[in-house]
Amino acid sequence: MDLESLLPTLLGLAWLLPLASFVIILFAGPRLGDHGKGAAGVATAAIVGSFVLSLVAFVSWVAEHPVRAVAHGDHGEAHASADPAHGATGHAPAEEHGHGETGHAAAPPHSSGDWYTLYEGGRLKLSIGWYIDALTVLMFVMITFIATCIHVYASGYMHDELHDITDHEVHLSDGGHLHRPGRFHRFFQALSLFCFSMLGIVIAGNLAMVFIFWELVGICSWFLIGFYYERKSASNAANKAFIVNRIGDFGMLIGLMALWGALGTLHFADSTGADGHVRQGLFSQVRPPDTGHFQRVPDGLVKFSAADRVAAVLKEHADDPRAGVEKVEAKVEDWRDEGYGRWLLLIAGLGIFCGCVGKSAQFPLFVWLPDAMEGPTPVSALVHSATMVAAGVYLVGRFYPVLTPDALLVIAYVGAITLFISATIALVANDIKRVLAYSTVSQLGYMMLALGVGGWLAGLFHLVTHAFFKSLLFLCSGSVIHACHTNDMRKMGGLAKVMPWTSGTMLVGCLAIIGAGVPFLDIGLSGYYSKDSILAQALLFSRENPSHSILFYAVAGGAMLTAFYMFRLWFMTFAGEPRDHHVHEHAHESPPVMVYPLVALAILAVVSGWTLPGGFGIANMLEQARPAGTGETELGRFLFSGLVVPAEHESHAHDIHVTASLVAFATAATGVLLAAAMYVWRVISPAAVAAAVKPVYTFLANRWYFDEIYRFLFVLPVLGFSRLVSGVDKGLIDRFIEGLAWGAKQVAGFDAWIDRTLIDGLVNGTANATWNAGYELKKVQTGQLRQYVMFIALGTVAIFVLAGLLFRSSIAG
Amino acid sequence: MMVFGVTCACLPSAIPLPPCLGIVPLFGANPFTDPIGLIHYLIVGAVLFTAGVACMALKRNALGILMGIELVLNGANINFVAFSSPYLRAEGTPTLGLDGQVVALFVILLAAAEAAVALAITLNFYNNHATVDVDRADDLKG
Amino acid sequence: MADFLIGLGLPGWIAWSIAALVAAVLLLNVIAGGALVFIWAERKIAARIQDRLGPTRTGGRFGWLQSLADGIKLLAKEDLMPEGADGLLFRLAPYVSFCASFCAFIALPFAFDVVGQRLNVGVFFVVAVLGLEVFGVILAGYASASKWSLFGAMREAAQVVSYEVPLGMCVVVPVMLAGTMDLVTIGEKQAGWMSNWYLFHDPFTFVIFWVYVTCAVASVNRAPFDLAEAESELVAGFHTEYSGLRWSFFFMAEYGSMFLVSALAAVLFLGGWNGPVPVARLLGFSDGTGDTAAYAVRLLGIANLIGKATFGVLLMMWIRWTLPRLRIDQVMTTCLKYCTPIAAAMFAGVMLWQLFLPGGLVPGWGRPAGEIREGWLEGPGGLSGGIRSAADPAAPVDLVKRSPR
Amino acid sequence: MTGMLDMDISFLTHAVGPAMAHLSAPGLPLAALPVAGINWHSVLFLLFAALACGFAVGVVAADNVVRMALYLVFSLGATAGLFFLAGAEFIGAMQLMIYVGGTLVLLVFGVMLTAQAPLVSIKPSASDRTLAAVAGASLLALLLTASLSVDAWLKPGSAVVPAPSATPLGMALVGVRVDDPPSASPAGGRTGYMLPFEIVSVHLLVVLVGAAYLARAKRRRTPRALDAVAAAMPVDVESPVAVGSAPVGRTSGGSKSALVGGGR
Repeated sequence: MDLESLLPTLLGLAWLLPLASFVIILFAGPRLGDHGKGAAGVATAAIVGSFVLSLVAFVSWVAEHPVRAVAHGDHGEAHASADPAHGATGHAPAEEHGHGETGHAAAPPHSSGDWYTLYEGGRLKLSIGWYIDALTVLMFVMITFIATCIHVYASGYMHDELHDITDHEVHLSDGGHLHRPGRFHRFFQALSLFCFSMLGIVIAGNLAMVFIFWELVGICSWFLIGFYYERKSASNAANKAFIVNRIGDFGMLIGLMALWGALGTLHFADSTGADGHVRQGLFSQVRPPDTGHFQRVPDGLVKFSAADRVAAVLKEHADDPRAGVEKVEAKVEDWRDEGYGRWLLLIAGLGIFCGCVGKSAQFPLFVWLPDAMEGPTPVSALVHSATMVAAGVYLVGRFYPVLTPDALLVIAYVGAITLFISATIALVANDIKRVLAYSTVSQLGYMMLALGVGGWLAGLFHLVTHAFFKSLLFLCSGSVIHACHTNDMRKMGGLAKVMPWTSGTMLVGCLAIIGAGVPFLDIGLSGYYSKDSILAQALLFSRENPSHSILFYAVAGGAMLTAFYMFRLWFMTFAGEPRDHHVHEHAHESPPVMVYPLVALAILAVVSGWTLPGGFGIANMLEQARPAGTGETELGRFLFSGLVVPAEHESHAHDIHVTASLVAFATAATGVLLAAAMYVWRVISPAAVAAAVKPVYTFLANRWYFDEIYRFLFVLPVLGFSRLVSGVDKGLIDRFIEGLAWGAKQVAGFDAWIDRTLIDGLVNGTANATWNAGYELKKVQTGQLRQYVMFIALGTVAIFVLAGLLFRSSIAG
Repeated sequence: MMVFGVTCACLPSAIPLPPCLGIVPLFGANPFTDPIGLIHYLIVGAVLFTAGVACMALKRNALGILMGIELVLNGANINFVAFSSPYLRAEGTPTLGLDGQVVALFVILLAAAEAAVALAITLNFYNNHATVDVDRADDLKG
Repeated sequence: MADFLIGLGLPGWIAWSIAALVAAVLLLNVIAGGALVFIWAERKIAARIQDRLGPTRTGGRFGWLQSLADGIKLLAKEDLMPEGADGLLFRLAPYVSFCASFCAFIALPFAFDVVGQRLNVGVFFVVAVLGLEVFGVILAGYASASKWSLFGAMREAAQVVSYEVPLGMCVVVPVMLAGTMDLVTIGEKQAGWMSNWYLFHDPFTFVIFWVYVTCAVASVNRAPFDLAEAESELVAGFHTEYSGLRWSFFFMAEYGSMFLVSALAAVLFLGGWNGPVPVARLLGFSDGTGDTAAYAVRLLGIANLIGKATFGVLLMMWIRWTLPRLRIDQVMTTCLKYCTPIAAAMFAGVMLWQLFLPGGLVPGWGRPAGEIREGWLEGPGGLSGGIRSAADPAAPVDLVKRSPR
Repeated sequence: MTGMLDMDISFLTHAVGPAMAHLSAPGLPLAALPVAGINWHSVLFLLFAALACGFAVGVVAADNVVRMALYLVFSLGATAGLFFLAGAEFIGAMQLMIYVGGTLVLLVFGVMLTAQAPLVSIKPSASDRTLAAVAGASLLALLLTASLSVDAWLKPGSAVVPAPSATPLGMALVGVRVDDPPSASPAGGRTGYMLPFEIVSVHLLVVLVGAAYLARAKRRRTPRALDAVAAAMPVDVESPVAVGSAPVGRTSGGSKSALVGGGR
């Protein structure tokens, strides 16, 4: 059993371990140790286990597919670095150079298959399966490592929850604070579930499975944000996050349905059924290997949108359906040229991107992330910096081959907008976690922009590095908060002396995020390398498409802003005089269990960007996973006809590379100096600047009024409409029904009256009449025998007299 | 007039005689010599019957009523016998023949039976109520 | 009698009425004379039975005028009426009683055709009239306003009424034998030798004769059955309050009915006016021929009848002074439990006898009793054809066919 | 007042007339009698009719129960006479024997037993009298007008009195209609009376048993009932005729006669 076939099992196990821990904590949570203390142990053990498994998988993958330097520098041609990969069930990519430029013809080495088939009907197949390539392995290692650090950190951070807590932020109606028992085990229960679902997204073999875990992740973020659900703000934030994500998922569903309906499959890779029938995955349908992975509208989409033509043809051949089908197949090529199916492909791409917008907090749907800071800090660190928000970028990266150039441009612009907005808001934010949240949003904007401008490697590389230093920053802020018991930076200051480890690691984080490095020697922290590649790709793109050069300037400006607010944060927190003495005395260095993860992450934040002399580095490993056919320059032929999506390797050209790093260095330096001037040397007083650009300051302070806008655009109309509807309901329908009821009552009343007077009257009347008559007649019976005789006599006389009178004639005769 | 004289005499003067009985001429001058016809018997029968009914209607004594019944029955018997005897009719007119007499016979027999039972009842009534005053026996009134 | 008078030129209806009067007076004397003789006889027999002499001084050797003396005494006595008595009824009672017994003599044949009125329903008439005597008794008892007399009357009435039933049954037997209720016919049927008397017709009739005697004694309130006058308890019974002439009427009524009952027995069972030996027939007289012979035969018949009747009366007197008095329940028992059943049985016996032995035990010994039947039985057409067609109902229906002598 | 006596005489005349004629010739038609002479049949009829009606009215008029009983006896006796005059001799005898001799005796018994002092004569009120009179008069009027209105009945009778015989009646009772043989009458003769005769006999038996049972001697439940009644009797009772010493226990106003029961 060679290592290759072990991959799915290894990663499968790594994926399921957190689920096991979740189930254990769910059922035996409170009983694990006193007050559930053991839950942390179980969860940490599980995540460490899956981290080890991921490392084993990583080593086996590297052994299988040695990572060699990719033409990092100038030479333009790509050389097939991947020797023929044969996945356990993968198919040997036929290597042939079809298409014009030397596209990277060979499909990336990957392994895919299904563990369990939920449903198989006709072409449709729903199954739990995997799609493992270099990216998956790397993501597994990254996620499990960070999760481990956070589990360790959290077991220290959350010890308050071990015993009864009086929650000061919850004000009961009687004025007191909420007293509640601790919920230590529940935190780790939700955390384990989250890790399980995050790993599920990464390992998923088809979009349906991705969607399932997509939702699961949403639920876990809801649990974790709403951990202190008694606090009004926490529960609102949780709901807000979940709802906004759901809005994004709405778009994603549309995309899914488009793909599912037209192509009939959601699997990424091809799979051979039991009967040997090869079922084409999404990638091979959109970029058929036989045409050199050149992106075209797949047959399914064409036939789907040209349904009327298909019907016409079939009708013609009603008598011979088989002939009809062949005719249709023949006609597909013509229909594709006529442009059938292009819109559908675009919609599918953008649909899936909507999901990512929601999940990764891009431009319209980023409002939930800053509020998500209500959750405990470890949550913010893991979920809302490294993993969940990265899922969106990962999905765009995974789904990259299907995205058309037009879609990519849209993605780029969305990224740019997000980048700019969140950076500006971060400038004026005073809550330490809010600043970090906005920085996360802007960094995600960077990644989206990178992917949008064709920088597949740049975007994903920045994803990985950002994960490390952003989680580091969050954990540092967590320990600061833990020490100062407040989030407000204005109360902090001069904590460096009190918390050396935290301030040091935080400084490393800050340097990493601003991309500190020596331009020419090409030496710097991880941020430098990833941010630099993004800048390069953006520069190349703006050169290729001058009309879209705004994207490059956005990136540059963003970099400068990032540098400024990061160091503003650092200086306000650690440098200068302590603003609040009370906080200052109270501050103390965090316990070791919290500091060790910080150090670990700091190391990684520095190291992750480097590429070892043998070519082993994250960048090169990612290159192995580049989807087939995406290495070349693509030309937009649909909406934006003049669009050119430059191949990424061109961005490695020396001139672009150098200019990009110079620009990066300059912007970073200016940002830092500006921050120092304002907060360390106090040359410029931030208050004065704020006063000077008062309207802009308040505009930014209110977070671009996005919350108000959304409230105004969506919440109020809905509330208004619902109030209208309830009004209508109350006023109209209720009134109508009450009217009906009243009418019925009146009718019933009248009916009852009739019944009483008329019918009862009649009946009783006759009864009484009969009784009275009987009573009167009774008197005739006097009991006197003599009178009876008298009556008899008189009776006979009367009868005879009558007879005599009446029948006079007959008697006389 | 003699015949009716008799009937008039019999009726207590208190009872006003209906004037309609002006049928005297029908009977010829001397009833003594003329043969008796059916009508005479009918009249006697009627008188007896009426006396019977009057007695039943008048007497408060149970036995008086029984006597009234006897009179009524006899009135009927006279009519039966009268209609059955060939001598009271003109020659050859069809009569009841023996039937009348047989019926009269049965009436007499059954009257005996009836009287027996009636007296038994009366005696019982007397023993229970110590009186035969019929008016007192009005328990069965309405 | 009437023809004789008509012959004298009297108008028909006067003749009829005179004849009727004569007959009535004759019968009245029979009763009165009888009463006298029997009163005296009673006194003498009672004395003789009680071993004493009886009246001897009044009127001659054997005190035969004693009854005359009694009569004069009674006439002289004041007719009292008790204070609470019901005047009308009190006075009327004796006469009702006397009329009843006297009325019965109408139908009694003393000799062939010597009878007050030959009634077709003679026997029935006599029994009916006997029934009327009860009224007299009841009225007397009731009218004399005394508890004892009322009791006496009640007892006597009950006794007479109840004994009427067996009496009627006994009487029916000779009627059945004779086939008719006409006493004269019955008498005729027993003409001839003594053996022809119904008494000896068959054993049943013999037994029924004695039942008849018992009932007769009871219905006349004599001897063992004379509860009404039981001295020890009810003084003189219903006629306690009576005195004088009224009492004598009661007395005459009693003796009259005794004589009547005995005479009836004689006619029905002992051949009436036919002596034990058919002397007239033997001497060649036939009652239908000349007047004087008819008279002689009739006189013999009358003598025969009166002799038998007297014997009956004397028998009763004899019984009276020998048998003790019965209690009222014993009286009733003998009536209902003995007389009636025996009478019924004998009646059935006689009927069967007639059916099986019409000619009598020894054919030809006696004249067959059943040969005389009304005409309609043997007439043409069997049972039903005898009667002349009803077409002319006026034609007299001669229902009685003279039997060949 | 010798009603009974008259009755007897009637038989004599009745018997004398036809009987004498009978002696000479069977069934002398009365019509043949000399017209000038008194028609005894009519005379007797008038006598008996007068007696019957008179005593019938007497019964109605009398208040004293005993008197009523007596008048009834005489009235029914007269009726028996009428039957004899109408030629129904057997019926007349039966009337005398059963009706007068039996039923009325029974009735008189009833009178005797119940006619204690207070109950003897209960005078009906004047209103009752008038009411009865009215009813009687109207009934009488009705009957008379009805009977007079039929001409056939008005014709005088043929007054032929054949020697009546009870045999046809006896035969009829046994079921053989000798008087109206089937061959003669158009309607095929009249039926005999066998069945009714038997039924009546059974009926009489049943009545006998019933009456005996009804009148069985029961222990007197209310010994002193009479006193209570006596006390409570309505006032309108005529001065009570001290009829014998009623078992009321009052000192008997009874016989003062010293007549000792006759030596008989």
